Amino acid sequence: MGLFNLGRGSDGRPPKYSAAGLFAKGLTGGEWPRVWRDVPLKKSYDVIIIGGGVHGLATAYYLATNHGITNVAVLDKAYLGSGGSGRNTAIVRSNYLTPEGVAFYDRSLELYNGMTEDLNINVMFSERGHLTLAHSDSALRTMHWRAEVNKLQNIDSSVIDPQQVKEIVPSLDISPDAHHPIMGALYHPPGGIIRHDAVVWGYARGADHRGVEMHQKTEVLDILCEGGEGPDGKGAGGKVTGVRTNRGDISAPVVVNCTAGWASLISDMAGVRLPITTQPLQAAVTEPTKVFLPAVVVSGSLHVYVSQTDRGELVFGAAVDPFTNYNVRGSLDFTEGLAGHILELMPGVSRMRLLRQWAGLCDMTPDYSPVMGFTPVEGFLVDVGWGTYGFKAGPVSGEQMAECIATNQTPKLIEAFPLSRFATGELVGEKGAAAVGH
Amino acid sequence: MAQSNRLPQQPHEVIDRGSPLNFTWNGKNLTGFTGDTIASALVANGVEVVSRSMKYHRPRGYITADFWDPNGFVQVGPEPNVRSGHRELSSGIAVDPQNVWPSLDYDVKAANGLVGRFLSAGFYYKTFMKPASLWPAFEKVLSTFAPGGTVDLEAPKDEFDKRYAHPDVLVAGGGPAGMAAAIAAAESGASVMLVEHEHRLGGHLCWGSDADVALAGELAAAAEAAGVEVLVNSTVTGRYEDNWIAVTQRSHPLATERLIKARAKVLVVAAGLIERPYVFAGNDKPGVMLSGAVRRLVNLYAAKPGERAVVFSANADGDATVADLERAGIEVASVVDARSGANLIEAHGGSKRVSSIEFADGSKVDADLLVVAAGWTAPTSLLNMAGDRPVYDESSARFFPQHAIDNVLTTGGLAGDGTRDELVEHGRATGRLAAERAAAVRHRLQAFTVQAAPVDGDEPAWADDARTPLGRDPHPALFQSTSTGTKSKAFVDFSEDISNKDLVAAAKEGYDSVELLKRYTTATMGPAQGKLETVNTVAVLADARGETIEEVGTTVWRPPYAPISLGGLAGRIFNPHRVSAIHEWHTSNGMVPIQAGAWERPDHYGDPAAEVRNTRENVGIIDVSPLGKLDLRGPDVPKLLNLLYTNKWSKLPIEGVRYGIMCADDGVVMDDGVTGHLGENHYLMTTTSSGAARVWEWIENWLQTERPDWQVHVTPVTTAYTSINVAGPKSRELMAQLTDIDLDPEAFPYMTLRQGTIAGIDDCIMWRIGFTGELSYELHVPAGHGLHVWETLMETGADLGIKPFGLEAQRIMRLEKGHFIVGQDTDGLTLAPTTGLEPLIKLDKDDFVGKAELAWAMNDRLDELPRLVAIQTTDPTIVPMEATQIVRAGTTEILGRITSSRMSPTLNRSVCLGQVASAMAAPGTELELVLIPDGRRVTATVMEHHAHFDPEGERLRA
Amino acid sequence: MPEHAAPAMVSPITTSYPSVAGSPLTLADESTLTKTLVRSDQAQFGLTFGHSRMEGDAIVAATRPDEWTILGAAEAVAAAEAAIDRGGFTSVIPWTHGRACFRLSGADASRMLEKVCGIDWSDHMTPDGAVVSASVALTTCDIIRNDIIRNDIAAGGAAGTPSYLLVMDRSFAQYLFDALIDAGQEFGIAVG
Amino acid sequence: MLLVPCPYCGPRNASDLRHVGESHVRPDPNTATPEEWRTYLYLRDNAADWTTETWYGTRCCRKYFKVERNTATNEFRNPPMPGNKLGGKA
Repeated sequence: MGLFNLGRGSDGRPPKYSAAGLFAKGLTGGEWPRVWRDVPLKKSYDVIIIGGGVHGLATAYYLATNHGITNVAVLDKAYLGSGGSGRNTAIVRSNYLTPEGVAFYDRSLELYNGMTEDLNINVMFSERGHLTLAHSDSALRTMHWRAEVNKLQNIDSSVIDPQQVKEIVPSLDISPDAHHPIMGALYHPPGGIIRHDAVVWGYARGADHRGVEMHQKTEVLDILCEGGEGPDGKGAGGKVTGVRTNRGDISAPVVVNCTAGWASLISDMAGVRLPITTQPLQAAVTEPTKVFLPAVVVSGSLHVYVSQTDRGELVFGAAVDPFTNYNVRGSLDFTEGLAGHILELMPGVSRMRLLRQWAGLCDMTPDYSPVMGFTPVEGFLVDVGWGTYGFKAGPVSGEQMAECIATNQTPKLIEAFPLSRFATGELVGEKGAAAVGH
Repeated sequence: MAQSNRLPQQPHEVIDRGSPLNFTWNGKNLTGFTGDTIASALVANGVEVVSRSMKYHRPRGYITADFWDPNGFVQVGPEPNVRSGHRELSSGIAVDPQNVWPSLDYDVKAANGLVGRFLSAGFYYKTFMKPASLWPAFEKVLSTFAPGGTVDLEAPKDEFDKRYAHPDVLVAGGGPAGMAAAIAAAESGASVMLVEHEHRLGGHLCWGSDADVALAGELAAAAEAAGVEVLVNSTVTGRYEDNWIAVTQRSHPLATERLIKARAKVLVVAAGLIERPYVFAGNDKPGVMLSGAVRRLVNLYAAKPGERAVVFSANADGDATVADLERAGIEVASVVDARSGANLIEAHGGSKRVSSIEFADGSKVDADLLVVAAGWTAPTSLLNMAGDRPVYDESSARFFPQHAIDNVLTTGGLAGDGTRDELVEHGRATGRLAAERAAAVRHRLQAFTVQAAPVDGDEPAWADDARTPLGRDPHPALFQSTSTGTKSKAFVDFSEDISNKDLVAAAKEGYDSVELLKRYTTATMGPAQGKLETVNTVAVLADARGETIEEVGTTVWRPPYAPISLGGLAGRIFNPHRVSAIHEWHTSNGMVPIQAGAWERPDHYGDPAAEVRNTRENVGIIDVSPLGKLDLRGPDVPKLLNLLYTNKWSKLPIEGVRYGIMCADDGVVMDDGVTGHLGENHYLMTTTSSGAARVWEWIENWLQTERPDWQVHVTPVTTAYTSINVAGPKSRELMAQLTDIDLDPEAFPYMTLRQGTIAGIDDCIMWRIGFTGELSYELHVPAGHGLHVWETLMETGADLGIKPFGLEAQRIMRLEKGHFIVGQDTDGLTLAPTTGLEPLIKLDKDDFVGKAELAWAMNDRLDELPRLVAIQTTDPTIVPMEATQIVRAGTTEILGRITSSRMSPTLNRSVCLGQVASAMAAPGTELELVLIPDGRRVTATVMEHHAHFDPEGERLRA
Repeated sequence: MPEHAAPAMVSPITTSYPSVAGSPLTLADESTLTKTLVRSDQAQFGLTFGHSRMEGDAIVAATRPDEWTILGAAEAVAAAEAAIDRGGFTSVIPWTHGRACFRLSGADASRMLEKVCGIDWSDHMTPDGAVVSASVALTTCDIIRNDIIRNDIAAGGAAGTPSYLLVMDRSFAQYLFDALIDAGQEFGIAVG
Repeated sequence: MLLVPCPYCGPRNASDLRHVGESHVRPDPNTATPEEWRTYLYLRDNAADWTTETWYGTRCCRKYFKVERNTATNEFRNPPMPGNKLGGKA
């Protein structure tokens, strides 16, 4: 039994969150029930999802809500949201370069928009606008390219001039003699930031209400297969039978790899090789000040992006580290480069202080696009290779993976992202003009 | 009355009463002394409330009165979030409270205090949800609660600086142990950097007994004498891989902040201990202070923290505080000894100040000052960053390091407890050990480093740690009092306004691991980053879960140890900047510059169209020095060219020039350019300007890793030569006046080169190529003479109507000729054959980079790939902006895009290059374009040749 | 064809800074020195990578594992070239115009370098004669420690004064010169 | 800042070098199957363990060299760091 399995009604459904509820609890000093239950691990499930981040939890949530598949366990080796979901800079947008990318992320944005009501938890989606600055003719050309592809799919996205940039973000230095002059920007009003932990907890709570089990501190040590060409029946031609964890073996006909950072290692357990290298993406946050930065600002060529939370902290991110590794300690070089670039864009913030830095692991693929769906091992599915944009894609990935599992067919929205494309050489076009765009 | 709370002279005060300083607080004029911190000056002036808390806007006074004080954040002029407990007072500064509205004394948002019971931790996740449309409004309101000061975006940037350092031993912390370690290490021959967070060496000795203060002085002097580099008011903010140490120096004469990046052979962590607040009802009321705060204020600054004190003591520091108060003439109403089981229940009082203290035995004592000495937190950040996970020790009620780390040693309070002498002795032993180990590392580094002085003797053995460990004094485990039934909150995190009840409630909701609890409640996320809050948070969670602190475990301390300003991190910003030998001339002749990578070069000189016309009619010259140039020497150069380019090179004769296209092994176009055969085993390769560095590394990679047996020397000569393109029908006439090289078309045909003297300069290279489509000579002259040749060309060409032209004119002319630019007309997926250069791809070569993919593509799926084609709009006056999308007529289905477009001054119509689906690539195909920005749709046609102008190339062959 | 007189080569350093006699730290532009690059699979000048010495009046530095740079007056360099072993696979490349060259001299020279370069400039790690390639203010330089042996105030002080030759791509020279002057203010740097 | 044990220069800050990537073998383009070729192009072991990889001395020796690095701890071996004592990673 868990520590505090309190406050549930006979239907097992806890009360909804609401201001009224808060008020009542405030008066009575009553307690809220557990956000998700703490139940014993079973011996078998219909679906096992490896990775308790936004992707894994969303997949579980939509399996339960859209397809009625509830005998599902989400396993995480640490705590829910301990990976990329809790380490990203919580930026969401849909202004990608390729039609397939745009359609995909636009659906994600749509789900984020309705999330607070769907999940009955305030995920604090702040649709504040997203600016990608251009410091050169060629960058500006790429911005136009993105804007035009976006417009053709009714995405609110356009290129604006330096003066318009200044009107939206007064703290930016638009003087033409700057080292990296701002020559314009791709403006995407629907982009914004969101409380990433709330998204994790919301999906976990929603999935829990429908019977899905969340198991933290449950590490997958091996994936059990049979019939495959590789050792222990792993690899192409085989099928998955379950997983081995630090808490024992669990059987399941379907195992989904929703991890980031360890994606290629987990897939290796099933004998499936992935076109992935793992590199840390660093982030940092300053001390809070009164709010002055109204939009999300990205500079691709300077490899920096920044937004200001409602608490007044500036949140920064950059490009992935220049070499593969699994180390999530921040580096000093990152904060130095970051500060230098930020001060070139906003000289006024030199007196703000960096409070904390951290890193998350990103699984980079050759074409800056994910790997989703079926693998050569029957019953083993992947939702991996999310590079630096996994959080943005969480909801739609969950929805599509759930459909993929439930219908045993690849949904249209993710047709562009199969593992097989790396064997046929038909890479996704995001590689076409791969600038960092967060 | 000025400085109403300034005590009479204290024996070891650090203020200079002879040098008063004026400053303003909240608009009022006040006076302090040199040596005061802002905090001590405010306290000396009777200021009790310095800030309002974040959520409930409760009035707050000093609790630690040092760098970490959660209540001591103030605005100083343009600078937000100044730590008033640390920042020294300076003359004329304007100090203001933060997070108050409309005023410190009357704060409207304090109303939150009344509804506080409804603002449980994480409340905002549970409300403001309906209607969703209103969230933006809620958000605006919430954001006005943002704590912290105001950024003055207009204020001029301060001076910041950086330096590297390579000390043998770097000591973090200048208390007794740290100083002793630094001295011993230096005396053992190590180069030592000693970094002290406070304004003076000594640590807790500074506000201690006569003997303490005396020892601090002796050690400081000894450190000086031993040649230790001492940095005060500086903080070791991070320990990164391979002992890469970040030190923030706030005491540099020329820089507000300076970041020192030190590669220390051994790091000694002597950070001391941080006094831990005690969690009990009303523990945030002004007048509740930790013993360290009181001792600093009284002993260092002679500032009176209150009139009538109650001291809650669990250790010697608490006891010493009693003595200090009595000496200073402050009434001590009661001393409560936690060691004998006594306990606090609640600090009562009005909103502005504590008035009475209630104890577990039910007794109550009136007081306006409650001194709390409840124990210590070990600031193990630097050890965490080095990979250690400190462990909790029940009997001492604090964490201690767990693992020994080879090059990170610990001493002082972090390592254990002891008398002054024991601490100093442990410090000395640590310093000696550090020096020994540093010597071994230094020996190895020197032996491994190619340019280092030869190192003699064997490497010193790695010294074992034979230090006598410090003891661990028992200490009562005081984390939270049993404040049951009390009305006022017991705060765990002051800066985040988180009470123990908030934490318990969150844990019961399932946020019951330290990390989840932190994220859900934001406890420990504030400016002190958990230095005051973490252990108490863990303790409250442990209680709630019925587990021990050890079982719950602590969280990872992340860098930096203390916040660093963005300016300090940026330091002096370097932006390498490249110019050609002719740069000065361009600037003084009306250049409109363009930044191309690191290069600054002329985009044009006023009228690019005129520059085009003049070049097509007379003669023009352009400075193309940024063009990448690689000198290739050796017998195997032809093999190399055959490998890197898709076409064949074996038969290129001496004085021949050939164009080539380079792919990566995935068949994607990487770079292009012409290469000339200068002489036996000697070639000059040109690359795109932006690709120069990449291609050089690329070639070295193939030579060093894949073809190590080939004999080729590659030398980057991009700026060894000034490159000038002389183009136009009159270029031959012009060159004839500058060189005796035979320019007759028969003698010097298209796509050949000559070497000789130009304008009196020897060793010039001259080749006939035509990126612009005109008869043109590309000159490569020794850079030191580039300006001379350019100026001679301009003089000599005057009567031929010579004019310089810039990048823009060149871009127009190359587009008129249909030459593509790698990276603009091609992208990260463009396979070589789709650029219209299929004839240049020789699949019958044994091997070349990209061959496999290109062979498969050309055999199987060429018709699935987009093609690069020349495009002309039906309406010649329309210039579709680059990136204009090409769609299936009447739909939004994207079939391609315009990659280059210009109005052609030569043809008086717009000309384009674009990528289109192969199905649309046939000459004559009509395309539909969606114009930028208005989305208007117009038609265009795919042309037969890439060249819009002179497709047969008669002009350039002239 | 009219005769064109060949002028002397021009240095990339065109801005002028006041020259202060006897300042503790000096930066001198020596870009017009003659330079020759030797690439070879043979041992040359008896110098291994990372080391340098005087060959007559020319400085010979092993700037890469298979690369040597000769610097000095034209005659001195010509003389030194005579000592090149042209056996094996050896290329001798004119390098005068491709590279700019500064001399940084003075007691504080190493502390100055600490501000712009991450190499350990202590005497035991970078002794006189040491050669190292590294990033200086984000520009790649070959740095040759070449202490002043003659007593020469103009060049920055007395015999034994630490002195470094910075050799870099010509196109970066003006930027780097300005950056060094700026970073050297705290040591009272002046143009030598 | 990682200290990379360059076999030519000695230990150097990682910022003076470029990480080229996990070492792998280029198949013969004339005999390789598409699958073999694309394995060479795209697939890497990406182990969280000791890995043999290539670095390039961009700002020092301009040599490509192989080292073994543990991608989980960022320790180097072969060539050894001047004493793994320098690392002190855990």
